[in-house]
Amino acid sequence: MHISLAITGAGGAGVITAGQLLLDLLAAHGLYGLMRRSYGPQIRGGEAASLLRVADQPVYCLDDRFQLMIALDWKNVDRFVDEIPLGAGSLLLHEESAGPVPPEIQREGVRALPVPMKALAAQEKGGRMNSVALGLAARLLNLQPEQAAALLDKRLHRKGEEAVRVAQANFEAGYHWEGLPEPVFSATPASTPPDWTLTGNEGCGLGALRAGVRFVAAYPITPASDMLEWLSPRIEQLNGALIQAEDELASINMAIGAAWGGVPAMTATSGPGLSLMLEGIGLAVASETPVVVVDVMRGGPSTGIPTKSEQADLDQALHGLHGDAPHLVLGPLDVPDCVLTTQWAVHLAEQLQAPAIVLSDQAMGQSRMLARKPAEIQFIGQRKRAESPGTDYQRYAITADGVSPMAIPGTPEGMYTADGLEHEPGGKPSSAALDHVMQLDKRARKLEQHDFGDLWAEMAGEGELAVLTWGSSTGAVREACERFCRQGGRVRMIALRLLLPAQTDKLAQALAGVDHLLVVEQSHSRQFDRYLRAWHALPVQPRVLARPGPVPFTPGEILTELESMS
Amino acid sequence: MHISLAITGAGGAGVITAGQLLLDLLAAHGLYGLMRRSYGPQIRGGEAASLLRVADQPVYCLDDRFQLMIALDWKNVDRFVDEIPLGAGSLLLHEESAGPVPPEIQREGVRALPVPMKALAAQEKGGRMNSVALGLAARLLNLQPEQAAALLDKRLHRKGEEAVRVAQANFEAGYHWEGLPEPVFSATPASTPPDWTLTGNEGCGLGALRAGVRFVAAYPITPASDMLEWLSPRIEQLNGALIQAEDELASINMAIGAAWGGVPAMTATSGPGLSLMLEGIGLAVASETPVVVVDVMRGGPSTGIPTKSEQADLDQALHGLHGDAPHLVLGPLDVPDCVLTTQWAVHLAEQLQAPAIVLSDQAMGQSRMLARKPAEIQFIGQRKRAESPGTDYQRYAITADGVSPMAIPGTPEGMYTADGLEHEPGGKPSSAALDHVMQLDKRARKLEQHDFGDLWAEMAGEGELAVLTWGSSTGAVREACERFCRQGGRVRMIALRLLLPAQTDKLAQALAGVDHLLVVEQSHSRQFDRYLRAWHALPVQPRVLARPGPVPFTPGEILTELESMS
Amino acid sequence: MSEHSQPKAAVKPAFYKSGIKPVWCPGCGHFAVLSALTKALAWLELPREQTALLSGIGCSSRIPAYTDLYGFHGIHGRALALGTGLKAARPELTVLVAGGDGDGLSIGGNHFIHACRRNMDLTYILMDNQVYGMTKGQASPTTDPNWDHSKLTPHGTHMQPFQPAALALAAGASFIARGFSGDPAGMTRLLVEAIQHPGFSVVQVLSPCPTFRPEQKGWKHSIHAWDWEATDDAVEAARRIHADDGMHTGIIFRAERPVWQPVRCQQTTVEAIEQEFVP
Amino acid sequence: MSEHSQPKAAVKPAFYKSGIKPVWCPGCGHFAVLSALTKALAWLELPREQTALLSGIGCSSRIPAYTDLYGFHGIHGRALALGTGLKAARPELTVLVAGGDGDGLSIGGNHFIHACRRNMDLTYILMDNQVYGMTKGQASPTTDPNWDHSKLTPHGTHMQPFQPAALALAAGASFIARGFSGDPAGMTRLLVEAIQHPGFSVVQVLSPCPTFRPEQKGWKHSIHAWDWEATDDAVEAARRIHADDGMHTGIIFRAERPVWQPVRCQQTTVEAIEQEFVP
Ligand SMILES: Cc1ncc(C[n+]2csc(CCOP(=O)(O)OP(=O)(O)O)c2C)c(N)n1
Ligand SMILES: Cc1ncc(C[n+]2csc(CCOP(=O)(O)OP(=O)(O)O)c2C)c(N)n1
Ligand code: SF4
Ligand code: SF4
Ligand SMILES: [Mg+2]
Ligand SMILES: [Mg+2]
Repeated sequence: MHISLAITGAGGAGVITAGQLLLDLLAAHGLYGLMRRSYGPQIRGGEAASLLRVADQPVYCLDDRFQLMIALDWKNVDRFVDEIPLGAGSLLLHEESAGPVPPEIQREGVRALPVPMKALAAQEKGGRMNSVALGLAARLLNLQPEQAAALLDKRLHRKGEEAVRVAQANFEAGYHWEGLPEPVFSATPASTPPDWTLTGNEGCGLGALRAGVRFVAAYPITPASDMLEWLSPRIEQLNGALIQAEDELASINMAIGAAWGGVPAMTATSGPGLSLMLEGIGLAVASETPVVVVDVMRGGPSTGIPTKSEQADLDQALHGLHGDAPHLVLGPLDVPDCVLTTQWAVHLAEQLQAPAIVLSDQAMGQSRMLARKPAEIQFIGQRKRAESPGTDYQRYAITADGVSPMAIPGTPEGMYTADGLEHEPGGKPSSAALDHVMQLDKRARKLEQHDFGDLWAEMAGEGELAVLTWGSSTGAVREACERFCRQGGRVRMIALRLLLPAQTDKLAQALAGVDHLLVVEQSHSRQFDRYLRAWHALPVQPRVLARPGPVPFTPGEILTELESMS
Repeated sequence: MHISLAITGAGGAGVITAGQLLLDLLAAHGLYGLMRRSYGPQIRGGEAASLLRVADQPVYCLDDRFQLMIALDWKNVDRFVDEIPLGAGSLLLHEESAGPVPPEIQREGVRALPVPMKALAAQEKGGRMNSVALGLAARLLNLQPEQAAALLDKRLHRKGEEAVRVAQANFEAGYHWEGLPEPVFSATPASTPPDWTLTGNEGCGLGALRAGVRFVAAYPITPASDMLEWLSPRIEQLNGALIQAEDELASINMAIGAAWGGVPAMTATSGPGLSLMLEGIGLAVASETPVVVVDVMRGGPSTGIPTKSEQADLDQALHGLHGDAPHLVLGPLDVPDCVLTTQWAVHLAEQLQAPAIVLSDQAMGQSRMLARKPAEIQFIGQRKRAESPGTDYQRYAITADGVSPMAIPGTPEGMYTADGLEHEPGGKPSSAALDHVMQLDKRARKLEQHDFGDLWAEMAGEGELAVLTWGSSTGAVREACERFCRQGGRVRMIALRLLLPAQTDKLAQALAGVDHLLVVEQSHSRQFDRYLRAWHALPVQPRVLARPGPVPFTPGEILTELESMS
Repeated sequence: MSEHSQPKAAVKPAFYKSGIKPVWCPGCGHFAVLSALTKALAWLELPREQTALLSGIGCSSRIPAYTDLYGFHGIHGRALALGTGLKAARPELTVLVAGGDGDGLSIGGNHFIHACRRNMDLTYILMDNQVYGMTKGQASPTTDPNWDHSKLTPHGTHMQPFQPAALALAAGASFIARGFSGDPAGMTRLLVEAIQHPGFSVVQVLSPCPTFRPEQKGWKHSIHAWDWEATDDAVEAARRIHADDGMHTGIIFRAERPVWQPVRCQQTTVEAIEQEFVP
Repeated sequence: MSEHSQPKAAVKPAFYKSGIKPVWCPGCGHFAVLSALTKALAWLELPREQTALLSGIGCSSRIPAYTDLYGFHGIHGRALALGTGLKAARPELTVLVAGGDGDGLSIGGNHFIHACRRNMDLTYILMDNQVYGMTKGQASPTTDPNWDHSKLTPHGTHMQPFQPAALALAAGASFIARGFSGDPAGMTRLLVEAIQHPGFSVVQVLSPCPTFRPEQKGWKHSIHAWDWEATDDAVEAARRIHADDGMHTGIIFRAERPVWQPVRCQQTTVEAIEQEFVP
């Protein structure tokens, strides 16, 4: 049971607020939901859209079609055509006074219904169309108006009583507008209703805090800034600190400085910033300093499309460092998984004294989801420390597991100099071939030999047909596989959470017996496919469904691929 | 006919000068030679070694063993043990007063011969051991003392007559020292003697000038600085300019600014600098500005081993950019090939309006070779310009070959704004999915569809056994294959000069029928092997001979692999 | 110099504008900078194709596409490096560089001081709104230490803001001025003088961001022109900048300093250079 | 303050030295900086394990390994960022940062000015030899415009050198001094005062590079101490720096300015924060 709807409007029309309120309202009804925000390039006043999906169970992706669209105006609405596919039977409510439905929007079989939203809003002084739209949506989704009244009171409280009253009246006007057809959805609360609402960016922030990150240095960049803005006021109350650095070169080096000082540290950025951090990440590799970099990917290359999503920084995260520089690369699979994956990344970085790059993206980072609270996992950064080093202490000692106890400044007798130059076990610079090989070996070994357990991938289903994916494409793949199974098909889904070190054997085992393989990724140059070829041994030549952003994959198109392959 | 010798000594002992003079002397005898320099970490006064190979035909790599070593002292000589393998029959001349041969150096069957070099030098006031060593070497290589006298006069001229006389007398004292055994080499001039002497760094510089580069911006870094120092006084006399920038971020952006202004432009750096340039290179991709970046690789990761060689920036050069960012990656195969490959890179960058990364390394860049003059090739940067753009000019027009005519500032009516943001054909920023895909397609297409002719690889030999390599490992591979064939073996050698865009079909064709494949590369994490897997379809699972720097591959060890595989 | 604000009849400012509609918010100060710039270009009658405008990333840095010049919208913080390369390679072009306080003084701070030191004949327009507009309102290096409206620095930055003029002076710029987007005529005059000045000219333009710094609407009341002439004495300039409240407009410093441009000549050929390789 | 140059009996400077032999050339000024630093540490009796010394890349930046402190030899130009992160995370440590004129003012120029502005309690030792030693002798931002011994700039740079003190002052540093490695006692005094100063202290040390700038051996004749006390007046400091020949030693500027350190407290728990996610 699910339905998709979009609310669009010019800047200032408040469609994002309406969407968020609708999500709150769903939660109050024990329903699940996902809301993706879509913007134009303007900083303020540009057109915007709330893209929502409502269901009686968790939803991780948008659907193939939208059953309902509410257009507050037609301002640049063509920009959203790609992102809001309407189809036969879709209902399109549009502001009466804004003129006829533009041809780009009109589709075969779409039921267009002009609504006097402006006039309804104007019944109240200071009334706003977005509250009317919320009322229309609530009615069509069969939601309780009383819940809405309470919610508006809660959310608009700080704007004053009058504002609340006007919004409630506008809502009612929409809700009770007599021109509305029958509801298009009937709300049955989920048996285990959502108990959390979060965005992926908040999820990464929380995961970091859960794992013990108490230092963040970063430079603002879309779409990572809101993770930082979420973290800043919170981390400082946990006795931590967030520094707004002068640039990303400073950010990563500040984080390394803090981490070297013993405090689990993180930075967050997007592609252009990651590019600037690579030299610093290499220093973390060579000096064996744990640090976590969250890259909330956006459209590339270069400045690209800052407000839109893509999975095309994979190449860089995997292979962007100069020299032989083993490190960790992880990717959360959906909004709530941002918590787990980031927490795990911090944990691993600390344990393995290596940098970890976490690849989130705009679609995940800036989507809000109603979800179950992510399980508490006991991943607290536990660095192997040299507590009482002694005079023969060797910071880069060659150990069996490759991890060498680290003396934290303040530890008596542990003084040593961390170095990005190649060094012998004591840390003294060395250009001898043997020292080089020993250190290269140990830095590779500590990652390769570590047992990463079961978290390396999410797996479901069985059969000789398999789908491999990663990151935010997982949502659509997961749903496609579910549909395929409901149709009687058999398919294995494997979504990689840990990309480096590559879990070659585990993946080979997971793919044993597979004779048809589909790879799904959101990049133009097939980066994930190339990663699989380079680091893994696939049993068969895969079919590759690769597409750049910003339009997300839908379950339907993946289902079509699956059908055609079986 | 070839021989290898090393001259080692503490700082100031002048072993590099001695090696260079010896190379000059070889040239005067119509012989070929290669000289690799090896240093310790000190800026001045550290130990050093001249590693030479002498032959009657061009030599591109050092040999398996050194037949002769002249040690002026034992200062830190253990640092060179790895790099100067002695063996049975090797002759070791060492300064008498420096004490016995240290155990690290002594090998089974090495003939050690103490020589009073210091005393011989002291026969002249201001005498120097390195001239004595040169005399010893000349005698043992059967070179003419008269030629040496003339050469010393030429090279030391500016130091005054007395200096020349002293050096000549020291040389004679060494040459005629009665304790010397029979010569170990007999010098027969090559039928086509060398007519050039150059280093790889000079070669890259020259290749750039040949191709029309008239702007360079760079920041000093070992081992690229001497390329820049070679270029600076020369480019300015060609009406060009070299700017020492404040850092590598500035270097790459200055080069892009100049190139956008219509002047073919370049920068040169090493790993840490390349890391800092990646964001800029991405801008060149998105704005379609040609620019060439030469990376003279050194030991990594991070600051690594600045004075030593490695082939481990391959990953970064191939995949270090964020987003989908198609670009060119090339690697010269040996010292003289630096001229051709850099020239070609500039040519391609200009023709395809894309950035090109040229991967040289310390071993190639700082080795001096006696060679034949590299052929003149008519690769002069020819950019497709919009000469008379007209009012409907579209800078990023979608064309069949993906290349859009570029209006250079100064061209009337051609005004447009270059952009790193995604854009529509006119250059106006756009976040529409269609514009994004069209521009991503065109930028990929212009590289993929270009016909790169035969230069993409050097190939030799035939058979079902093949060796695949790239860059400076080619020298040793080439010689190993030659030896293998002389032994009656059959082997195909393929050394890739063009790495991106990957010439997948051509390589598949070159490997048709191969049933055993050896991959040779100087990196710890098998970067080249992974590149081959990711971008190519190899007919068989290769055996991989991968080793980090700084010790170079020798023909013998590759030969052993070949033998074991056939 | 007041005639500068009036373009000559021959060329109209609109001649320098492209048809592209700015993404800027209503009331953004950057509109006035664009308009003053085109007026200055018209006054100087600069040929469009001989003029280049390069920028970084930020709301301000969007300006090149709104002009009909050769434009380059580069990457964040590197506009001055782009401009330096262009000017070095093509000295005959008029090269203008523009960007915001974040672009120029935060991520781009190093290129800023080095451009001042190099003193090439470039004009740098620093569109200062004391905030990162494009990324939705974080503090910049010129932001008041107590401004606490950014979620990233919820208590304010507690750091002394940079005075761009002081940095430029210490780093060696030879022309330093401050304008206000609310005074288009004055700004046009400054831009004309800056472009005419041989050497590196810094024009800091106070350009309000009504979206994230609505209080900057008050700037129009606190702005005042300096009542003295530009000085060429660095110590005197330092004194004035120090005593200043950051709200004075006019030319602060103007000096004749050697203008840097790479030495070059046509004295050899590649063939002649190749002779050096003969052993 | 002359007693500063004599360490107290309790701790010997050698206590702060590691056994590692420097890679420096004979006669390099950096030896004296190392020695003065260890003297200053001994005078202050700083616990070794509570003191960190971070650096970038260059001959000068090799200094951490030669001390017996917690050291970090980072990457070129980013030492101040490393130090800032460490100090923010571990405020109780004494954090020293060292590097060369290339490291600190060329590639690291942005972090330098931002560290000055931030005014954390850090001490920055700028070992200035007016050349890139490690890469074998190129001009740095403090090199005389006419020095033409670098092959990279064979006619000299023709650019005005930065005055580190002027930049530091304009950017907001609260303690600015200049020392000379040929005057170890004076340098030790300066370092003691710099470390004691609360806030960002910049100590520019003129530290000759006999290998690439042999003429700097003459510095010992041109060096002279300032005959005035440190000022806390920025304009007066600017005047003095401007009138200076770059060869005066002593404390140039010392002022009380708010020392920045991130605001923090232990007021909540992760569990409490998680409550916010309940819809
Ligand atoms: C490397 C990099 N880091 C961060 C960003 C994100 N970013 C874009 S514009 C901007 C700041 C813009 O502020 P300013 O230069 O003052 O311009 P304004 O928008 O205020 O006019 C930032 C941080 C980016 N584009 N690239
Ligand atoms: C990113 C990067 N670029 C360039 C270099 C090469 N490099 C090493 S040290 C140095 C300059 C050192 O000069 P300075 O800081 O003045 O120190 P000095 O050697 O003179 O003491 C340079 C350019 C590098 N290591 N990393
Ligand atoms: S956010 Fe501010 S600076 Fe950006 S366009 Fe809007 S008003 Fe202008
Ligand atoms: S090169 Fe100069 S700075 Fe470097 S160690 Fe030698 S003398 Fe010192
Ligand atoms: Mg701004
Ligand atoms: Mg220096």
